[in-house]
Amino acid sequence: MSQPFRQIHVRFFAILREQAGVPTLTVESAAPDASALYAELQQRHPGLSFPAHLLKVSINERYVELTTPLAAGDRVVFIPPVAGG
Amino acid sequence: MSQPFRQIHVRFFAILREQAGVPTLTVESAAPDASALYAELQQRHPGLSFPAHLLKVSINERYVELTTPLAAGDRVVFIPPVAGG
Amino acid sequence: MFELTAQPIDSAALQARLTAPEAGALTIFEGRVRNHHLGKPVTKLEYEAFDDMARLEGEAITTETERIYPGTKVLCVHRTGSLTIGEAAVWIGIASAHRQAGFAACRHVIEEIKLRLPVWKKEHHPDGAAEWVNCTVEAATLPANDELTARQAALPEVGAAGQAKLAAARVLIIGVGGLGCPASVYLAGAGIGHLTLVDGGKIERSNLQRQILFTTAELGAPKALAAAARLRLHNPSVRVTSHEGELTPHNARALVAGQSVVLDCTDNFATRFLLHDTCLALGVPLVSAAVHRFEGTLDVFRQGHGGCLHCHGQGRRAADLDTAGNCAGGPVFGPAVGVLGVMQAAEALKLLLGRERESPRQSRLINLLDGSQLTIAREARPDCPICSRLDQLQAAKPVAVSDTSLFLAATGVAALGPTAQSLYLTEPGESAPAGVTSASALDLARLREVAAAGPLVLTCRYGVRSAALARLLRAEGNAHVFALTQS
Amino acid sequence: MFELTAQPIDSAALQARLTAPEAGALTIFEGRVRNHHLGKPVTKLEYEAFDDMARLEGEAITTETERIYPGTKVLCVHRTGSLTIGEAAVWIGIASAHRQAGFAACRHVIEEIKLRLPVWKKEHHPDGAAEWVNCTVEAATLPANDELTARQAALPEVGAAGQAKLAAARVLIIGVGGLGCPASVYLAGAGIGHLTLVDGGKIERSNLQRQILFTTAELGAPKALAAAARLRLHNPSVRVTSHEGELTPHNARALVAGQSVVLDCTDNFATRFLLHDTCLALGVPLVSAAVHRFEGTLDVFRQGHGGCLHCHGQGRRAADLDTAGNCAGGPVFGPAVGVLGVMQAAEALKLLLGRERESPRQSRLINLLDGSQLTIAREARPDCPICSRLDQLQAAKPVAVSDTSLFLAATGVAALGPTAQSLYLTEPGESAPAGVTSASALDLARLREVAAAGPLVLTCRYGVRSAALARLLRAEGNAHVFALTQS
Repeated sequence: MSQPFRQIHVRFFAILREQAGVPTLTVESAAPDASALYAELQQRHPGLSFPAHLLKVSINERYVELTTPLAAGDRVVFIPPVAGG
Repeated sequence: MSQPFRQIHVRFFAILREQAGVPTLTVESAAPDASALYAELQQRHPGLSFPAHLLKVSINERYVELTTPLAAGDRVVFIPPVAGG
Repeated sequence: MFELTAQPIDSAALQARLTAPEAGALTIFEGRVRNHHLGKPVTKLEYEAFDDMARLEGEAITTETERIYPGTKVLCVHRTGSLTIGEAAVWIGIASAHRQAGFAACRHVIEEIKLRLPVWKKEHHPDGAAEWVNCTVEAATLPANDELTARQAALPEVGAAGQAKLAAARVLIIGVGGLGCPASVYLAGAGIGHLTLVDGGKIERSNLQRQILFTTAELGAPKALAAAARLRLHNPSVRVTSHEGELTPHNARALVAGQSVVLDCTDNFATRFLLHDTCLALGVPLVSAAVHRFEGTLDVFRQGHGGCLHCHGQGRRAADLDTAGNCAGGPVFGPAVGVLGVMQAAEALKLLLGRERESPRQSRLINLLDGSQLTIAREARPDCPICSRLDQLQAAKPVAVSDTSLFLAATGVAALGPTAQSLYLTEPGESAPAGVTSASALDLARLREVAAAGPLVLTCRYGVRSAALARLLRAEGNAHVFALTQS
Repeated sequence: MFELTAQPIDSAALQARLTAPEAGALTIFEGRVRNHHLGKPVTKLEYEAFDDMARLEGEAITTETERIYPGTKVLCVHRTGSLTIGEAAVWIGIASAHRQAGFAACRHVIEEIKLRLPVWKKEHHPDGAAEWVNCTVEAATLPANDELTARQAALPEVGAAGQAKLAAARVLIIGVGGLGCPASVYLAGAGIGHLTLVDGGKIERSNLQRQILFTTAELGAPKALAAAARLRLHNPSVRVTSHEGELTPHNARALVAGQSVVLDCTDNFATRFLLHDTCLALGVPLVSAAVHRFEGTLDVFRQGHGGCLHCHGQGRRAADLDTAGNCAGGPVFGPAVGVLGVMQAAEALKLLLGRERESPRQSRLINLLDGSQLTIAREARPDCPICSRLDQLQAAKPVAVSDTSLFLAATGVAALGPTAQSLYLTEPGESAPAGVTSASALDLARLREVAAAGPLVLTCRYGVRSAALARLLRAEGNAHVFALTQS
């Protein structure tokens, strides 16, 4: 069940941006879901050490599961623990 | 156990003032406690119809029981249900 | 309404926007930058937001709050950028007719903001060091073995392994009323990973007698939503999903699939039958309770473990039962639903911990008036038209009807047929509910006559007399006399 | 700080006075004049204050609030005179390090103001009529048959007469923990007239597993106070008094006297014995529960109705029991305290409704792990040193000691004496609690030896083995072997 490669837009905030060294990037990825995508990104950006199990994820500005399937053109944001207020 | 007559200063607020027709009065009373005093006052001021069981009472600016004994010179206030705020 | 701003927050201007002649209460919360955090001095804070999503999520929070607390008007502003000590980072204002809803709504907004708003803060210390709060400072202090559940995890029957099972579990609760309120709060306290609450109702004043998650501040709010908010405040590490609507043949399979345990906290037979059959088909354990006045029944149904709901008292149709024996809207003793609801939580926890042993094979009848508990074996009938033919049930397609009795008929239940009669038995001086055909429990001659004429269903106030008379009439050769029970 | 003013309230100026670099939260409540009240249009309000006393009382409220919520700074201003629609009548501001204390303190101030501040308001209507609010308007609308309790009052066993009995009742609850939380919320829902909560503890995170009245927002708050606030919100027509402190020999009689029913929701024997003896002496019915892990006991003690706490297992001393069998701080299954607490509410309601029948003569043992309930007759012993000599108990003066066992000794309990031995029975693989002398339950030879040597008290994890072995050893002629139970 290998996925075709498609463009995914990734954005980082806060500690993730500092660890990745970039605020945004567009990747060609066959990752089926956000969880797999984060693992891929950690390969490319070894500084990205924030533990995956503490992350939430949004796709197209909605909180979703880490296992929600990705589609071409999705805007994905990995969300470290928030601190509003 | 009859009490001597002594001066008691009485003050009314809100609906009690309107029913009694006066804001303050000083009475010579042998009433042993505030409960008996209120009954006496109802004799003198028939307009004072507010039911005793809904009242609280303060003596010398402290909330007390209706059965707290009265002493000469006490400042007694009958307090209808309050509505601060 | 929610706003994100890079400008200093002007409290007076915001307050002026909330002025309304019908509002008797204005409740305001301001979160300010303070000069210390977790014991360290702080010189300034930088707030970074995921703008687009923060606006969407903030608006979702304020809109949801106005729905949970009817009559409130909510305004919330969150600051971004660099803030010095004493500056406001977040401002929440609630205009409401009464103070109760104002306080509750204000607290709801700030708790949800803290949990959901994609905003991060970077803390600067006097030595020039800086760190992302919540990413490092507070994440590091997130309790792995949460103190909240420590007294439960200390039970040898639970332990760290059991606690991990609970944290990984998903529990579905159908109905957040007299049973669902106590059941869900004890499950939240136990540290269940994910609770899903399903209820289409709104909070009424007459609910407060026994629905302990709610207060006068939430009157009119959707039950599922208000309950979820309270449970999150009770144990923030539990994920709570609310579904504002009823269980229907359309959504039943989707809701039940993937759950570790399901709780039946409903008050009508149509939903009860639908839920039972769906759980049976999908192999998800079901903890079912029902209460009539001072009495309740408790059952754990599991595929292959003891009898199912249809093994005994066969041929019952939800529509008939709901006419004759449904207690929705009727008199009820608060502690009776309370005890049964807490017991449902206990049974769910036992199932998740692998500690249920014999409970699936028994019905428990609990009477809060005389303090008795009766345990009745619930063996599987080898010829049960439902659980002995699971393949049929599993193959059944969800049907587009709201009457579950049709759903059941479609899956193979032998209905009693149109000639069946239903009688409510009364004792001297007792009257039957309106619209129900009744007979004196003492008039055995008439009962024998009716039973001889065809299928007969008996019911009564506590279900004891009807069961006894049905047994008697069957023993006399009337094979088709049944007594209704509530589970 | 509290102020009374005839000038318009300037919110911005007041907020500025609360600015502090260490305060991370500012919580504000403003009560404003609205254009309607109880369905009638309002044109203006006149506030009249008993100035001297209002200042004293207001200052008392703000000072008390700062004591209850350490680290809060409280400012409250109340307006007097004639106010138009939209004007602020009361302003409360709380500066605090954390939001939880801010919300709790703010709500506490406004509730106390409403209850205690000698201020009256006169409402003016468009037709020129005016009336004193609370003196006439609200006093007259106090619901006689409140919709909140309608589903309970509809029970034939309750009815309007029963509901009136509940509204006239006073219930004292000692301990607002795992038992007191569910017990009190079902009593509030049932419409008890006056609840008094006694607890000297503060809310800890590990309480939330089972103490369902509290949330993470109240961590650190005094339990009695936080529970009272929640119950008032749940049913505002119930009067709730909180007593932040423990039951002691000094205050026991004053607290128990005049109560209709008392609930023992404590977690230690010293308090349990003191409460039992005080209730017995004063003739007030006591509903007592105790929980150990998955199991609990439920007892209703009434002067002259069945056995008292001392009729069986005589000579037990609270100090010994608290060493050997006290479960305070130990592992506990949340639903176990939940079920027992709700059952206490049920028994209290039955007592108040005259429906208790046989329950006073029985102990109920409820096991949430195996789902069993055991009922044990609790007959009065004619030679009981306590309940057969009530005159002594009634004549006993409260003593100035904190150790209840001394109090009990002073009122005539025959203590076992200094030679008594205490043994905790263990099964293979099980270890005894630290500091307790233990013996293997299987080592009958050793147990016989110890029993022969003098008085012996046995205890064990669930109390079953110790009871069985005590019976056995007594049957063998060792008259002074006793088993400890928790009630």
